[in-house]
Amino acid sequence: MPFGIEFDDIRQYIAPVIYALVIVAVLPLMAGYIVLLERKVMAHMQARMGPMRVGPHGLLQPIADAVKLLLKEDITPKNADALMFWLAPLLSVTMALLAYAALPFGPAFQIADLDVGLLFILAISSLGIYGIVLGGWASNSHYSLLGALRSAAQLVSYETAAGLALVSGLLLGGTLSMKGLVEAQDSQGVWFIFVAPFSFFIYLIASIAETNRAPFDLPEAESELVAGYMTEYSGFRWSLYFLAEYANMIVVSGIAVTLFLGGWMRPLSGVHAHIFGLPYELLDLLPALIFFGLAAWCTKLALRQGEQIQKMVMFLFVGLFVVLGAAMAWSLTSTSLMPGIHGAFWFIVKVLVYLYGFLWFRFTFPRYRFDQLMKLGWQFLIPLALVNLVMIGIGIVLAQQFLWPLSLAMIAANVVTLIVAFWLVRQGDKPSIVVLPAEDELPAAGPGEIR
Amino acid sequence: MMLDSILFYFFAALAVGSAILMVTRRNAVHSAVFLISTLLAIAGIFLQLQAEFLFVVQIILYVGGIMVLFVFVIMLVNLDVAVRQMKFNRQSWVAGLLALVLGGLAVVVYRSGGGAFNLMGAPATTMPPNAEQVGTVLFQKYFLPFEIASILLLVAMIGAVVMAKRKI
Amino acid sequence: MNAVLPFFLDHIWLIPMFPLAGAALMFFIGRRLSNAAASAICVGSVGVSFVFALGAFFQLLGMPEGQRVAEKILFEWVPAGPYHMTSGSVTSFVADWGFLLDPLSAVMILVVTGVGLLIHIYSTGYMANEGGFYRFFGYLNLFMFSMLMLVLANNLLLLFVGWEGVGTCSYLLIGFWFKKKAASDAGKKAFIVNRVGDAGFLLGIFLTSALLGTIRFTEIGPALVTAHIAIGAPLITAIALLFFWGATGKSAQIPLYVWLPDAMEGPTPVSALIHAATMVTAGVYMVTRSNAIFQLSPLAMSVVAIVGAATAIFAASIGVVQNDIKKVLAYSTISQLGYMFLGCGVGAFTAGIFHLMTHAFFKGLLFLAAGSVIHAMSGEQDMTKMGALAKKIPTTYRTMLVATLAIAGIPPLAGFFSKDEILEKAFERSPALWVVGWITAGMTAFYMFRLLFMTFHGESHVDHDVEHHIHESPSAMTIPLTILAVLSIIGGWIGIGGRFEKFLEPVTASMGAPEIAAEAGKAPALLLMAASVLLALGGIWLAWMLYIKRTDLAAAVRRNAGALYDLVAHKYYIDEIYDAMFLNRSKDLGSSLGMFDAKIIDGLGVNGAAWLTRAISLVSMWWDTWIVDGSVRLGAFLVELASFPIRLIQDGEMQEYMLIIVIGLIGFLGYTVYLLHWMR
Amino acid sequence: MDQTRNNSTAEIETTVLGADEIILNMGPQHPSTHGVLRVKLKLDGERVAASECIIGYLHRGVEKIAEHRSYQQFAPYVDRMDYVAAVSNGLGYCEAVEKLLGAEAPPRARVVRTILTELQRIASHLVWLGTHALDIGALTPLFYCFREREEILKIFEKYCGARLTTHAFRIGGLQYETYDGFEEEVKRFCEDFSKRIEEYETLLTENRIWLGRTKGVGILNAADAIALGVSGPVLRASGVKWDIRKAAPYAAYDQYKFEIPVGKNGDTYDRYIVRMEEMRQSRLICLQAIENIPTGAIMARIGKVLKPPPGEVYHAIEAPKGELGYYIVSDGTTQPYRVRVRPPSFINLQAFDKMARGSLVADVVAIIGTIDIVLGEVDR
Amino acid sequence: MLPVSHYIYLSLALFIIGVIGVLTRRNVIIILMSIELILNAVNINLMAFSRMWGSVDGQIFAIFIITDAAAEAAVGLGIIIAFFRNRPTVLADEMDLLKW
Repeated sequence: MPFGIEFDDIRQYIAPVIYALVIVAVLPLMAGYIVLLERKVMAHMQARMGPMRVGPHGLLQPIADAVKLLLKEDITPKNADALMFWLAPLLSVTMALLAYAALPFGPAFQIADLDVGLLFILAISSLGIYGIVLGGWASNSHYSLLGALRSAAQLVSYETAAGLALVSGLLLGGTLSMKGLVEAQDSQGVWFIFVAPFSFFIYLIASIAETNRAPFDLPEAESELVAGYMTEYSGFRWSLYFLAEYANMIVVSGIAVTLFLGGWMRPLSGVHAHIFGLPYELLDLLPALIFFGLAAWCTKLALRQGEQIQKMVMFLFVGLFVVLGAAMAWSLTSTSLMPGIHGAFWFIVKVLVYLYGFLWFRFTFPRYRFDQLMKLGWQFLIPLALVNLVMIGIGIVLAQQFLWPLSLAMIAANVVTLIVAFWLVRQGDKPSIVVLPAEDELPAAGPGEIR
Repeated sequence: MMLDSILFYFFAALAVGSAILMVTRRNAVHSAVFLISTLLAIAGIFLQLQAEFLFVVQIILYVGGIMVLFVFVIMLVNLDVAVRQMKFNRQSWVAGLLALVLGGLAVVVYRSGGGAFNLMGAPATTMPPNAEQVGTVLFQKYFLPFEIASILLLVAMIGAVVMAKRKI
Repeated sequence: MNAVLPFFLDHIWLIPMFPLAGAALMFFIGRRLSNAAASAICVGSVGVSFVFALGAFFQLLGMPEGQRVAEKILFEWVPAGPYHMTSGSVTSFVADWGFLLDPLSAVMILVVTGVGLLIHIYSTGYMANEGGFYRFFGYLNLFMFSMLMLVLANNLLLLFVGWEGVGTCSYLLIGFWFKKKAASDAGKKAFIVNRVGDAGFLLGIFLTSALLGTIRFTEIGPALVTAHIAIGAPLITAIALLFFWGATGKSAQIPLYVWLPDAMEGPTPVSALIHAATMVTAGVYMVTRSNAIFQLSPLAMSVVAIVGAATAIFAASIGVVQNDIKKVLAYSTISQLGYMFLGCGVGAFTAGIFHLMTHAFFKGLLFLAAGSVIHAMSGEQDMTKMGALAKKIPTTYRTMLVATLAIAGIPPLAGFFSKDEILEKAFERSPALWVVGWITAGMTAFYMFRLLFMTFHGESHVDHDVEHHIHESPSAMTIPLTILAVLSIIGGWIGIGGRFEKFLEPVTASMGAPEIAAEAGKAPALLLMAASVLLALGGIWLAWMLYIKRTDLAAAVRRNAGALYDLVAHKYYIDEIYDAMFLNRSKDLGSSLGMFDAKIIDGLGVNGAAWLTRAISLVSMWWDTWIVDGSVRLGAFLVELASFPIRLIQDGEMQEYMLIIVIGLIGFLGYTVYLLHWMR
Repeated sequence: MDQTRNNSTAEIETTVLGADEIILNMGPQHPSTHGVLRVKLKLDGERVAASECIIGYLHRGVEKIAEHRSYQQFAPYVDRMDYVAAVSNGLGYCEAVEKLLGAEAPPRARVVRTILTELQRIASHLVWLGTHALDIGALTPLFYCFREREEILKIFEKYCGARLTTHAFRIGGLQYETYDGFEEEVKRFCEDFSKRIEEYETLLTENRIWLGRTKGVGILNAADAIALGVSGPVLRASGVKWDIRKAAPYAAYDQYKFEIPVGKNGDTYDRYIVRMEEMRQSRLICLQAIENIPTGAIMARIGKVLKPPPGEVYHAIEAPKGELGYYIVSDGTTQPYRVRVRPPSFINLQAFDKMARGSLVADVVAIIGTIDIVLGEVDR
Repeated sequence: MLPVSHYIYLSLALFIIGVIGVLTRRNVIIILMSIELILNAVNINLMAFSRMWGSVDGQIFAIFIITDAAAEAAVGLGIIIAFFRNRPTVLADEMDLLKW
C-alpha cells in the first residue's frame, strides 16, 4: 500500500480518528443539551417551566442558543493582549476535548487505551488552567484577573485532593489504564464506590470544584466578579469557554464513572441471582424499554402541542428514540455488538446521573467564600484524602497479605476514615483563625466614624 | 518507522522554535506560553521515546505545576514597567556569541570524540509499558534518592512559603 | 556487666531522662503551655521515673543477695589517653556514661523520686499563683535529672556532673524570685560556698584517678586491694579529706554551712526538696559511696565524726533561738546532716544512709508543712506572729506534729530508729561523741516543739489582715503531706532487726580494709535508747513549759542569759567572723593592691613613662606621617590601581558572573578540542 | 501605610498602591449592587482595605418635585422611592400629612392600612431574601420567594389595581373599600405562609455554607449602629430593641400583640434571622387584624383642597427597611413648602464601610445584600 | 528508533538557547524559565540514553531533575516575590546590591 499504510494501521489509526471526529462534532451538541437539561431541571426545582418556546418544550433551544452565540459580535477589549486573548479560550477547549482521547465510552468506544490513561487525563485537564489564567490576564480587567487567579489557586488546590482520591481507586484497580480499571471492577465483582466510598465522595467534591461549578463557582461568581475570567469575552470565544466547561464536566464525570461506578458495566452485571423468579439478566432489556418509554412519553407530549411545527419536531424526537430503542433491542441479539452498544448506553447514563448531582448541588447550595473554599480544600479534603489513601492501602494489605475478606478490610478502613472525617469537621467548626485580620492589620477608623 | 521520524522532527522543530521565541519575547507571559509549548513538545519527544510515564509526569509536574507557578508570579508582580524597558542587557551580543561558540565547541567535541562516546548501542525496538517498571525501580533501587528528593521538595516548599510571606 | 538484665534494670538510664525531657519541654515550649499542662508534664515525668525506680528496685530485690549490682554503660564518655599513675604504671583514663544500681543507689533513687514526686505534686498547689510556673517546674525537673544522675552515676566524674548539676539548680531555685535582692544574694552565696567545696572534691577525684587509675565505683574497691595501700596512708587520707571537704560544702557542714540558712529565701518546696531531702544529703551519699576509701583512713574518719558531731550540736544550738520558721528548720537540717556524718564518721554508713532516708521523709514533711503554714499565713514566716493555728489548719497541724515527733526521736516513729542507731554506733566508738549527739537530740526535741508550740498553740499573734485569709491548703498540698506523714511513722520500721543494714551490706562492707568499729565494745543499746527518749521527752517538756505554760519564763531566760543568748542569736557571729576573716581581708588586699596600682604603677611608672613617651612621640610623629603613612598610602594607591580591572568584573550583576562561567566552559571545551585534535 | 487607611475618595485615588493592592470598582453596573450603586473598593489581596459608596445615579429630585405639587398630587411620587415597599411609603406620607392637618383616618381605614402595610413588609423581605440568597450563590430561594410575593401582589392588584407602585392610601383614609373575599385571601395567604417560611429556612438557616458565609460577616455593634443612625432590622440585629411600631404606634399597631426580634452579634446571619422572624410576626399581625376589621367609614372628612395650617411636622413609620420619616413644612398653601424624606436605605448604607472593612470581596456582596438597600430610595 | 545523535543535537540546541536566555535577558523570571529550559535539555539526553540502553534508570534521573526543577522554581519565585516587595523591579541588572 502507498505510504506504508497497512490494514492494521487503519485499525490502529483511522478508527480512532473517526471516533475523535465524532466526539468533536457531537460534544458541542451534547453540551448544548446538557445545558437544556440543566435549565429544565433547575426550572422544575424552582417551580417553573424553563424554556418552552423554541421547539416543543424548548427542545431546539440549544440550537437557537448556539446560533445566537455564534452570530454575536466578537469583541476584543482595547488594551487586551490580543494573542493571549485569542489563544486562551482555544487552549481551554482544546485541553477539554483532548482529555476524551483516553475516556472509554464503552468497551469498544475509546480513542486510545493508554497505559497511563488516567494520568493522561489528569495531565491534560490540568492544562485547562492556562485557558482560564491567560484569558483572565489577557482581558486587562480586574474582575478577570481576580477570577483567573482565584481559579488557578482553586484548581491547583483541588487537583491535589482529586488526585489523592483517584490514587486510592488506582490502588484497588492496580492499573492506570482506564479500560483496565473497569475490567478490574468487573473481575473483582464490585464497583469501587462500595469499597472506597470516601474516595468517591472526595472526588465528587473536588471534581465540582475543578470544573468551577456551584457551590465552588468562585472564578465566575456572578454576584462578585461579574463573570470572573470570562467577563470581557463575548460571542464565539465566550462559547468556547462555555463548551470547555461542559466538556470538562463530562470528563470528570467520565473519570468518576470509570473509576468508581463501574464504567460501562450494567448495574448488577456480576450477579447471576434471581429475584421474583426473574434473572437479573433481564436488566439488559432496560435500555430498550427506556428508549421506547421515552418515545411513548414524547408522543403524548407531541399530541398536546398546539402548533403543527412543534408537533413535527416532537415526532422527530419520537423517531429518534424509537430508532435508539430499536438499536438497543436489536443489539441484544448479537453477542458481538451488544457489549459495545449497551456499554456506551450505561456509561452515558451513569455520566448523566453524576451530572445530575452537579446540577442538584448547584441549585441547592449557596456559594463558598474564597477562604472557606481554600480551607475546605486544604484543611478538610486533602487531610481526609491522605488518611483515606493510607486506610485503603492498609485495607488492601489486610485483604491480600492477611487474607481478610475484602469487604471486612474495607469496612474497617472506611470506619477509621469516617472517624477522622468527623474529627476534621469538628476541628473546622472551631472558631476560625483566618477569617478576621489581626488587630494591627485592620484598617484604622476613617474620619467620619464616631468613636 | 517513518511516523517515528516525522513525530520527532515535528516535536523537535516545535521545541526549538518555541524556545527561541521564549527567549526573544518581550512580554513575560508570552515567554511563559512559549516555554509551555516547548515543554509540551519535549513531552511529545518523551512519548516518541516510549516513556509514557515521563510524558505524563512532564505534563503534570512541569506544565501543570511549575509553569502555573511561573504564570502566577508573573501576574502577581506587575510587569507593566518591565514591558516598556530594554529586554536584553548590555552584554547580550557578546554573551550570545559566546554561547554559540560554546555550542559549536560542544559539537566539535562530540563529533571528534567518535568512539569515545559509545552511542551505537543497539536500541531496543519497543519498550514494555513502563509506568510499573519506573515505580518498581524508583522504590527499590532508588529509594534513598527518592526520599532525599522528597525532603528537598519539603524544604523548598517551606522555603517558598517563608520567602513569600508578607513580612520577612 | 552486659549480661541480660530484667527490663527495668536494663533501663535504669531512662530514670533521669524523663525529668530531663520534662525540663527540656519546659524550657523550649513551657512559655506557651498552660499551668495545668506544665504541671501535668513535669509531675508526670517524675511519676514515670518513680515507677521505673520502683520497678528497678523490685527487680534488684529479685536478684540473689550479694549480686545485687546492675551496671549499664551507655557509651564511653571521656576516652582520654594513657597517663602515669602515682605508682608509676601506665593506665588509661576512662569515664563512661554509665549507670550503676546497687542497694545504696536503689535506696537513693527511691527517696529522690518518691519524695521528689510528692514535692512536685505539692508544688502544683503551692506555686499555683506564682509567675514563671513553667520555669519553676523546669528547674525542678532539671534538678531531679541532676540528682538522679548523681545517685545513679557509676563513676566519680559522672557523679560530679550530677553534683554540679544539683548545685546549679539549687542556685537557680534559691534565686527563683530573682527580683528579690535577698533571694538572688542567697543564690550567689550558695553557689560560691559550694564552689569552695567542689574544688576539694574535684581535687579528690584527680587524686583518686592518679592513685588508683580508675574512678569507677565498682573498680575502686578492687583497685584499693590490688594497690596494697596501707591503712592511714597519707595519700588515701588526703583523698578522703578532700572528698569530705567537698561534702561539707554540699551538705552544709562546718565550716561551709553558712549558705544553707540563707538558701531559705527560695520557695518552700525547693527548701523541702533540695535543702532538706535530697541535695544536701549528696555529701552523705558520696561519703558512703566512697566508704572504701574512708575506711582506709582512720584520721579522715575521725575528722568526719568530729565535724559531724560539732555541726550537729552547733547548729542545734542556733536553732533554739531562731524565730523564722524556715530558719529553724534550716538549722535543724544542718544539725541532722551532722548526725549523718557522725554516723559515717563512726563507720556506721548504713546508719547514716538510714537516717538520710528517714530524714528525707520527716524533714521534707516539716518543710512542706511549714510551707503550708506560710501559704496559709499569706507569706508570713516569723513565728512570733503566729500561734493557735492548730484549729485553723488541722491537716497541716497533724502532719507537722507527726514529723516533729519523728525528728524528736519518739518511738516508734522513723526518727527514733535511725537516730538511735547512729548514737549507738557513736557510743561504741567514743562515749564523748555519744554525749554530744545525745545533747543534740535533746536540743532538737526542744527547738522543734518550740516551733510547734509557737506556731500552732498558745495565743494567736496573727495580724488582723492576715487572720481572715487563713485557710487549709488545697488537696494538692495536703495529700503529699499526709503521705509523707505516714512515711514518717512507718519509715523507720524497715530498720528493725538490722534488715536495712543487711540490705546495704554489700556496699558498705569493707573492701578488704579492717573493720574499725569492730574494735569498740558492744554498747548497752537499751540503756542508750531509754536515755535519748528521756532526754527528748525532757526537751519537749521544757518547750511546753517555756512556750505554753509559762510564756513569761522564755523572756526571763532570754534576759538572764544575756551575752550567751546574744551569741547564739547571732549565730555565734560566724557570718561576721567570715566577713572579718575572709571578706574584709580580701577587700583589704584589694584596696592595698589598688593603692599600689594608683600610686606606684600609675603615678611613677605610667605617668612618667607617658611624659617620656610624649617627648619621643613628637619626633616619631613626623616620621610616622610622612614616611610610614606615606608608604602605606603609596601601597594603597598601587593596590587600587592594580585592582581596577578586577573591580570592573565584580560589579554585582549575576549575568556577568554567569558569562564568566561560560567563558570558563569554553576554555575547558577548547582545551578538550585541543587535546583531541592537536595532541593526537 | 497609615495614609492609605483613611477613607475618602481623594485618599483612595492618590495613594500609591503596594504590590498586592488594587482598586476595584463594583458597579454601577454590577449584578449584586442592587441597582446602580457604585462601590469603590481598595483591595489588599482580596481583603477590603477601604471602601466608598458612590450614589446618585438614580437621583430624580423627588423632594424638589414635592414643592411644586399639591399634597394629594405628590402622594404617588413617594411610591417610586422604595419601589419594593410602595405601600409603606404611602402610609408614611399620608399619616404625615394627616398629622399636619390635625386629622385622623377612621378606624376601619387604619386597620386595612395595617394589614396592607404588613403584607408589604412580607413582600419586601421576600425580595430581600431572594436577592440576598442569590448574591450569596443560592439560586433557588429567589424563585420561591417571588412565588409568595406574587400572592401578595395579587392581593394588592385586586385591591387597588396596581401591583408595584400601588398608591393604595389616600390622605385621610382609603380610596377604595376592600373587595369581596379580601379577608379570606389574606387569611389563606397567612396560613400558607408559615409553611413557606419553614421551607426557606430548611434551605438556608442551618446550611453549613450559608452559616459560613453569614456568621461573623459584616459585624456592626450596637454602639456603632446607634451612632450611625441605623434603623430597622439592621439595628435590631445589632441587639437594639427599637421598633417604631412599638415605640410610637401609628395606624392600628397599638391593638395587636407582636414581638420585636433582636439579634445578638450584629452580623449578617443575625440580620437574616431577624428578618425571617419579622416575616412571621407580620403574618401574626395580619391574622390578628383580619379577624376583626371594624366597620364604618373609610375616609375622614378633610375636604377636597388641602390647605394645612402653616407649621411643620415630622412623622416616621417602621418601613420594612427601617425608620422612614417625612418632614413636611407647610406655609399654608396647597403645596408643601419643603418635604424632606428620611429614607432608611440611605442612612443604613452609611454603615457599609464599617461592616466591610477587613472583610473579603465576597463578603462585600453579602453585606450590601444584608443592608437591604433600594437605590430609588437612597438617591430619591 | 532514531540515532541517539539526533536527540543530542536537539538537546544541545535547547541548552544553548537556554544559556543565551540566561545570559542576555534582563527579566529575572525569564532567566529562571531559561534555566528550566536547560534542565529540560538535560532530560532529553537522559531519556534518549534510557531508551538506548533499554533501562529505566535514565527516566528515574529525569524524575529527580523535575523534582529539583520544582524546588528551584518554588524557591526562586519566592525570592523574586520577596525581592519585588522591597524593590519593585524584576530586572536582573538592577539587582546589584552585592557590588562593593
